[in-house]
Amino acid sequence: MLSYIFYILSGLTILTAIMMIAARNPVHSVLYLIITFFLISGQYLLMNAQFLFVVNIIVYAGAIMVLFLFVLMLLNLNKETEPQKSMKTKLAGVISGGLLLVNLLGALVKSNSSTESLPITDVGLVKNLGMVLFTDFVVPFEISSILFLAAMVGAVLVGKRHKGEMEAISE
Amino acid sequence: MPPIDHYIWLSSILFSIGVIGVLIRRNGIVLLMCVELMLNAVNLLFTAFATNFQDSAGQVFVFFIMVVAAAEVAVGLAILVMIYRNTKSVDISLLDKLKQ
Amino acid sequence: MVLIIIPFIASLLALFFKDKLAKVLALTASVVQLITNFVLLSGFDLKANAFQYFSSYTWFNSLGLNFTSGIDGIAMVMLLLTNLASVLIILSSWDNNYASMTKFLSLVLLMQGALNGVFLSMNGLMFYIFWELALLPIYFIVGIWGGENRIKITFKFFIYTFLGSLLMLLALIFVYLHTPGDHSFEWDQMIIAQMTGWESTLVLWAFFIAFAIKMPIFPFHTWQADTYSVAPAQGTMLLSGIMLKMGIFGMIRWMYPMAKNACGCNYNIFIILAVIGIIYAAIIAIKQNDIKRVIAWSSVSHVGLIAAGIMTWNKEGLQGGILQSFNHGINVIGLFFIAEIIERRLKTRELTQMGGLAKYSRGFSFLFMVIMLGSVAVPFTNGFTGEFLLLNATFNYHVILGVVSGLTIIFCAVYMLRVYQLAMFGPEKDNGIRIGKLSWSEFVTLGLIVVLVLAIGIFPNWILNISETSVDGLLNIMKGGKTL
Amino acid sequence: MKTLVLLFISGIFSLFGGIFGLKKILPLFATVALATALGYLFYDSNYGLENLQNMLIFDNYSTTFIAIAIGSTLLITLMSAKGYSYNPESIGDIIGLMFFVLCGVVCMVSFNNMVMLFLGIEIVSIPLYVMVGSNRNNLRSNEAALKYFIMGAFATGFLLFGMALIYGATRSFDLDVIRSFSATALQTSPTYVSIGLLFITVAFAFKIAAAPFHYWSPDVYQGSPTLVTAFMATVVKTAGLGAFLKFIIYLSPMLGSDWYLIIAIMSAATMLFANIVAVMQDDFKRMMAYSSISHVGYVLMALLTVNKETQSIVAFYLIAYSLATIGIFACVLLLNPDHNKGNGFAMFNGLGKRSPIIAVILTICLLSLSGIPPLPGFFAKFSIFKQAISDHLWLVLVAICSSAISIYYYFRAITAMFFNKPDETIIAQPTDKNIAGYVVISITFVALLLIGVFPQIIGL
Amino acid sequence: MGSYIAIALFSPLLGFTISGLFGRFLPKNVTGIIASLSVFVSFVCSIMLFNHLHNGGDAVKLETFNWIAAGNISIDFSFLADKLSVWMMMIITGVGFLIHIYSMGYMHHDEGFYKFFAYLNLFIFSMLTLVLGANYVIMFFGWEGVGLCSYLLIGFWYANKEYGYAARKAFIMNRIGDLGLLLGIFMLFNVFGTTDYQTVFSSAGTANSATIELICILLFVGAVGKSAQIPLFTWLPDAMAGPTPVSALIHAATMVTAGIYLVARSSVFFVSSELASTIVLVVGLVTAVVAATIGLKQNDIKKVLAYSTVSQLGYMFVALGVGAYSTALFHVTTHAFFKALLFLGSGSVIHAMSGEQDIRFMGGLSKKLKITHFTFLLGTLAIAGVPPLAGFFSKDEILAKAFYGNGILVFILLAVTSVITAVYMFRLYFLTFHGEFRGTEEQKHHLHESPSTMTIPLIILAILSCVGGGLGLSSLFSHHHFADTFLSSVLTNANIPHPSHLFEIVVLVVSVVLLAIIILMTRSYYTKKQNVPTSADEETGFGRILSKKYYFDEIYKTLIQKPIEWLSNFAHDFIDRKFIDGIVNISGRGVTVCGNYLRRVQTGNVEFYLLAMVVGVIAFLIIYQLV
Repeated sequence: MLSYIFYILSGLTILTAIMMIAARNPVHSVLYLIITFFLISGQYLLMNAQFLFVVNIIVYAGAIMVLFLFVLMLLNLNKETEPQKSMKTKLAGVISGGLLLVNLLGALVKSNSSTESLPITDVGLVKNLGMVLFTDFVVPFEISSILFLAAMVGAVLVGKRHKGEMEAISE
Repeated sequence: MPPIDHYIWLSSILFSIGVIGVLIRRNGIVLLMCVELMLNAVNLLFTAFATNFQDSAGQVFVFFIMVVAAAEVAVGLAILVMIYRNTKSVDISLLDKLKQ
Repeated sequence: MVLIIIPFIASLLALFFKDKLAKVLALTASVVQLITNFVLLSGFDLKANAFQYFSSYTWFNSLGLNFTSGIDGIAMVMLLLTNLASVLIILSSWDNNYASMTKFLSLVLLMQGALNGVFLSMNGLMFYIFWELALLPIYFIVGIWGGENRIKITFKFFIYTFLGSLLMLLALIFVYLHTPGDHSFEWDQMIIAQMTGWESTLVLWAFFIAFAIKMPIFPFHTWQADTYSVAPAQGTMLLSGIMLKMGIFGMIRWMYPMAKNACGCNYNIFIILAVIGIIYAAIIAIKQNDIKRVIAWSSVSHVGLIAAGIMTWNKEGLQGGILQSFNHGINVIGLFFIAEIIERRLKTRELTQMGGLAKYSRGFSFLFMVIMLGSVAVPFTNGFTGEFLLLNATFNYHVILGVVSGLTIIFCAVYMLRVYQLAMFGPEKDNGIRIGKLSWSEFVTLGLIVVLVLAIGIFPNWILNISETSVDGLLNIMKGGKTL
Repeated sequence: MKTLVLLFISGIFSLFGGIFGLKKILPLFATVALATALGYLFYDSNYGLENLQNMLIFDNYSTTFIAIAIGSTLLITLMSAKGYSYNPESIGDIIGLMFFVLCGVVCMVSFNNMVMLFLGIEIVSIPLYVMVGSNRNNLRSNEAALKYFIMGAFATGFLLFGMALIYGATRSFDLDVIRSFSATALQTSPTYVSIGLLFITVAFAFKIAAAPFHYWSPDVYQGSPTLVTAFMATVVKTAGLGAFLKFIIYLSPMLGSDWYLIIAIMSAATMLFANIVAVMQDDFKRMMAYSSISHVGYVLMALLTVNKETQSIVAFYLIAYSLATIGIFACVLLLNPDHNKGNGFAMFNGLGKRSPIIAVILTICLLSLSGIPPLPGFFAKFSIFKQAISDHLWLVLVAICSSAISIYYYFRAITAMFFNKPDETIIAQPTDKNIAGYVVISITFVALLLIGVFPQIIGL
Repeated sequence: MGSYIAIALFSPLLGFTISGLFGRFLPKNVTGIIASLSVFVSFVCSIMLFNHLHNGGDAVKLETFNWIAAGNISIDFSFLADKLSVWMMMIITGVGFLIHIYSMGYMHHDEGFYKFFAYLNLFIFSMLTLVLGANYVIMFFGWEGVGLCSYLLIGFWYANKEYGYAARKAFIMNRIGDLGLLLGIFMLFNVFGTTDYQTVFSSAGTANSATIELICILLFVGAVGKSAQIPLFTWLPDAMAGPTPVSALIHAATMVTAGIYLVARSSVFFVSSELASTIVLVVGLVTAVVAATIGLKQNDIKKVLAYSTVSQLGYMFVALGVGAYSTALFHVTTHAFFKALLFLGSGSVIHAMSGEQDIRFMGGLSKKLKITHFTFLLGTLAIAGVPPLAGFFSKDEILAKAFYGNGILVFILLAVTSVITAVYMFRLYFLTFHGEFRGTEEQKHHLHESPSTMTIPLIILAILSCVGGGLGLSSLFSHHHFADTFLSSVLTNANIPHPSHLFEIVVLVVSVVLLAIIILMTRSYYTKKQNVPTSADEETGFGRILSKKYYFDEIYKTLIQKPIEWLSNFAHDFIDRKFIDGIVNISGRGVTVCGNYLRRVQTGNVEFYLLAMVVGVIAFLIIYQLV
């Protein structure tokens, strides 16, 4: 039963992912990606990774994607006619990606894979994850604060307007 | 529940789609989105392994990936905005001033 | 040790002086150096088959790099040449007024130090370091004070020789890895490295190419004529007088003992290349119009003979090669200085622009004549002594090779006499420029060279005795290897 | 750990300093802070191991690399007094970011867990994206930032995929566990591990700019402000190589011959490609980018043989390389402080006459990079050759050829300095007295000569 | 006695040093006298040595020091005065001294006076080294030394380009021969381990004959170069560019006979080498004939004499070839007398004619130059072989030896050559001294007899040419052949039967008759009928070939000189520049071209970078799966 849900979800995920990269309008891409993320969240739920399910929806589908959408709108890029790459480049891209996939799958399938289905566990519950995060992984957790601080400062540094720029734009 | 292999397949496919997206799109923002898709594929894989091993560490890692992704997106979008302000475009194909 | 340090210090000091003082300082330093060398020679036991004045200091242990120095007879001859030639070269620059003369002299002294280091080294890595170090000053000397087209030519020269050096480095490391026990770069350890014939052959070729480029042996010579002709006179003298001997020395000291297990058949190839070079360069020299180019090609030819001689692996050849290295150094410095003297006055090196120079400078024409004859290897001059031994060795090695390389004495006469004739003889040119009197530095330099040319021509044993015991020792080492 | 904290606090202080108008003294402060950190590091290292929950392990190894990174940063900061003229407002932010990068470096070279590796890489990368683009008005800087960012993010994807696969095979992120797991893991799921390793290698290769993942590097080096270029070329390379080497040392039981083959190919390709392309560059900074790529190729050679000496060889190489590179960039900065004159080779024309001190020091640095004895660059290269020659003769031959090629472009600058006449139109003249800059180049000069003549003083 | 050798050697060397270094500060006469005296001292020494040997003394050896020692090679700088050396010494110093005296007059107006004497002294020194050297290497010292002096003296008037070329040609052709000699010496080292005459000759029997043949041939190559035999003879006529005393001393009396000396010195080897001896014979014969015929059509007074020299040297080689070594040396001696005389005479003529050398513009000089005329006539008669002058005896002896030693053909050819010699000599004589004066008026006024410094040597040499035959009177006249007896102990002559008296008489009569006819014919042709030879370009038929010297120079030019020059240019411009350097440059350029190509890979386009990255990953994946 759960397997069927998995396959349906998988099919939809792949489909929306493809739609995402194929859509001409960036806004459509964003929307497809949001759907993809929701579907992936479904996968998390399926694996009983509740914490991740929630975080994924909040952080990714919610915060990050909204940010994307916001920037797109801000920059007025929601046009239908985004300049497209030439067919040749696209083909090269698709072929490369396809080859990557084939190679990857080829390599991974060779392994003596188990056909056992995934166990149902409750490691993904918030309580369990919290335990691990604040005991074993407290060092990286703390250190990621540096990352955030740096990202914040960086975003401000790059993003804020300043005098010279104003002049450049007014010209 | 499907076996772990299928999860690997799924995330490989998603990863590859992300890669293809990076390769065929010109819009910087969309490119960033494709990278996010790749990261999500990885997240999925981690979660699947974590579930398979009944080990929370994998899921914690996913958490960190999300953290990093958020930070990255913040910086990335800031850079894109900066570029846009200077060139009125986020088309990466136009960025070829640095070459010899 | 002292031999290396004096020029380095002097080189540094020279930077802080004004031109005139720097000249005095440089000359003093080089003379002191020469005297030191003679002092060493006087304390040198000619009969002992050992490295004397041996000293060893740890330098960079983990790499096997030690500051190990020692002098045997062969090195002693080379050191004498280096220090003698340095005096001559610095003296010859007395009348030059290059821009930033101090730097120039400083580089020359630096070069002298490095060259001494090359000849003193008993550690493979140290040898390589000094070898490379010697390359730098000359690069700058040629590049900064050189003539037309210098940039391209120095580039080529540098890259060419550098590639050769890297091959040598490779060979040194390779030998190092085969030294017994805890690997070592010390010479005495390296010569007993255990290698199969095939490995030895590899090492041999790597060394050969490195040294062949330096000397240069056909067909690795193409950097040479250009570099010689574009370099300032003192640069050319350094290059041809001393630097080239590094290759010869390298062959004798490093290449042979290290690669003694290599098949002797390789030497046939080397000798054939050397002999081709003799004739090839000589033929080319016949039609050159630039006086420095003629000398450059003659140098290729002569060095080919030296190489052929020392690669025959008999005592006559080795002794002849060492002797002739010394002689060639002296002669070629003289010749290039003569070219420089002519150029100073005539502002040209084209033979077609010269003529009738003999008329106004008898002293000069006499000195030129003797040095030229030394190069042509007329008996009573030093050139003959070396060529006699070398040709004999080559002839004994293989009759045809001997005959072919013997042609050099004909060709050499052809092109050297052509130079002399076109420059000194014939009607005067109408340009009103005369050689006139030589300045004292020019006269002393050439005079010293002429004295040496004649002295060694008559008493070659003086030098042969220095290196004899060491050559015997070397031949003994070689006997340990496969038959050649 | 204390170093990490010290760096982090210094970073935050810099941020506040920037806000509260202490911009003038910030470089000085940074210098002092770094010096303290460095001093403390040496002082602290005597106390031996420090293990943070198996996440970070500070030992001799990490101390060495952290010291190199902090030392390099110290020199870069020292010369930076005039270096931020392109964006004087954000000086606090930039210096703060630099400290954060150093934090990342600390994580990278002392990681004992893949989470830390990942976080370290990201902490290094994300501020760098910003630093590269910190010259906001300069389109080149912008472009460099975007390129670096996109490719960096892309590479992160591969890194994570690789980590996921490793995790899938070994069930752990802890390197000790992974290592002990290797034997059985290799039997059950060999391809997970090898593909995973491959992907992580690719990510590392991207970070250290090894062919064929080096493409970003020339563009980014060229476009970045000179200070940042110097920073990337030294500190970030040190971090990347340090982490990579640690990774290899830890996982060497898992690494099959195929993996080494790939590294060898990568090394050869890097050396050849970088050196050959560098020959044709007209922009000096771009050339330096290729030069630094080529040096990565040499270091990769050292990584092929993991034994007790590898660490010191790589460290020595990095010291030699960093010193020379910083010296060169310091000279460039002295010559062209405003970034407005272009960085063509023409700026060196006749430098030997105009400013002999800079010319001589620059020459020494270039000579060291090209591996001319007796400068540290030679000993560094030499020890790598010595190590690699017995197993990978062909690679050493390639290295030798590429070394010879490298002479061409290093000496092009030397030639321009000493042999060419000054070009009247594009004279780059050290305009004002930048004492700090001269101090830096003097330090590099003295250090290079000292290490060259007495290589043992480094004590590796 | 060794000190005599030292003095004999040292004295000209001292003379050279004095006149070379201080000559320009000394008055000309002083320089000349010092130089001449130094040779005279040597001459006295050689007389002492001669006396010593003649009285049955042993060969004198002077050991000085070890010149070079390396491995198997050890060469002493030592000298040996045996009978052969002393014989040569006498000629060298004797004739040399006379020529020094003569030069004082001849060169009096030349600004390079002191230099000239320095060179002459150096030459004497080298020549003495050559003949006195106790081993082949020391001989080689002298051998090259005389070549060098010859070069210096031919190019003495260096301002003239042609003279310079002539000098160079001489040196280089000599060097070709020297190479042969040098190789021969190496062979000797190889076989005997030494080149000391005494050791080598005493162990000559131990070597195998093929080796000896080869050594002989190589030595002979050296002799060919020095003694101007075919094919290396063309330098000698050109060498007439030097001042006339030089031609007399070097290119007639002494240096060119070094080749004879060398072969004679190695007679031990040559006697046992059939092939080598035959080669010597043939080369000598051909040279004798060819040079004589060329002499018929030359118009330059010195060139005629030069070809005559070549021809006479050919004669000597014939003698050597048949194994009559002492006969050859006998001819060397007489030839030295009369050829020196002729050259000096011609010098006197040239002196009088203010440098004119073309006999077409002379004539009738007998009236003004009495002494010169008379002595020259004697010389001509001597060389033509008029009995009882010196030339007759030596030539007659060669003819006889050839007849008995080698048969009729050689004899006939030699006889014909002898006739031709007489023809061109008398042609020269009559054109120069008889008939009408054909030069310019100015020259006519200027004609005068030379100073006594020049005429006295002429007279002395004339006397010697007359009585020189006494050194080797044929058996018809005397039973005591001085040269033969004196030299036979050092030369290994082949066993050739003594000529019968009948043969001698026939030769004597025939030659007298023939010579008389020749004299009359040439006299009537050139003096009575006033025929003047045309210039070379106007000649036709065989005459043209002769006056163009069988086109030897042209052949050498096309066959050797041009190809080498072409090769030189080709090697430099093509092989070196294009090919070898081309390869070097291509590998250099290859890098830049690759660089240029690869540089384009770096497009600056980030899409491409991304693609390349993925391709890299794929490539590694594939490698992974393949390995």
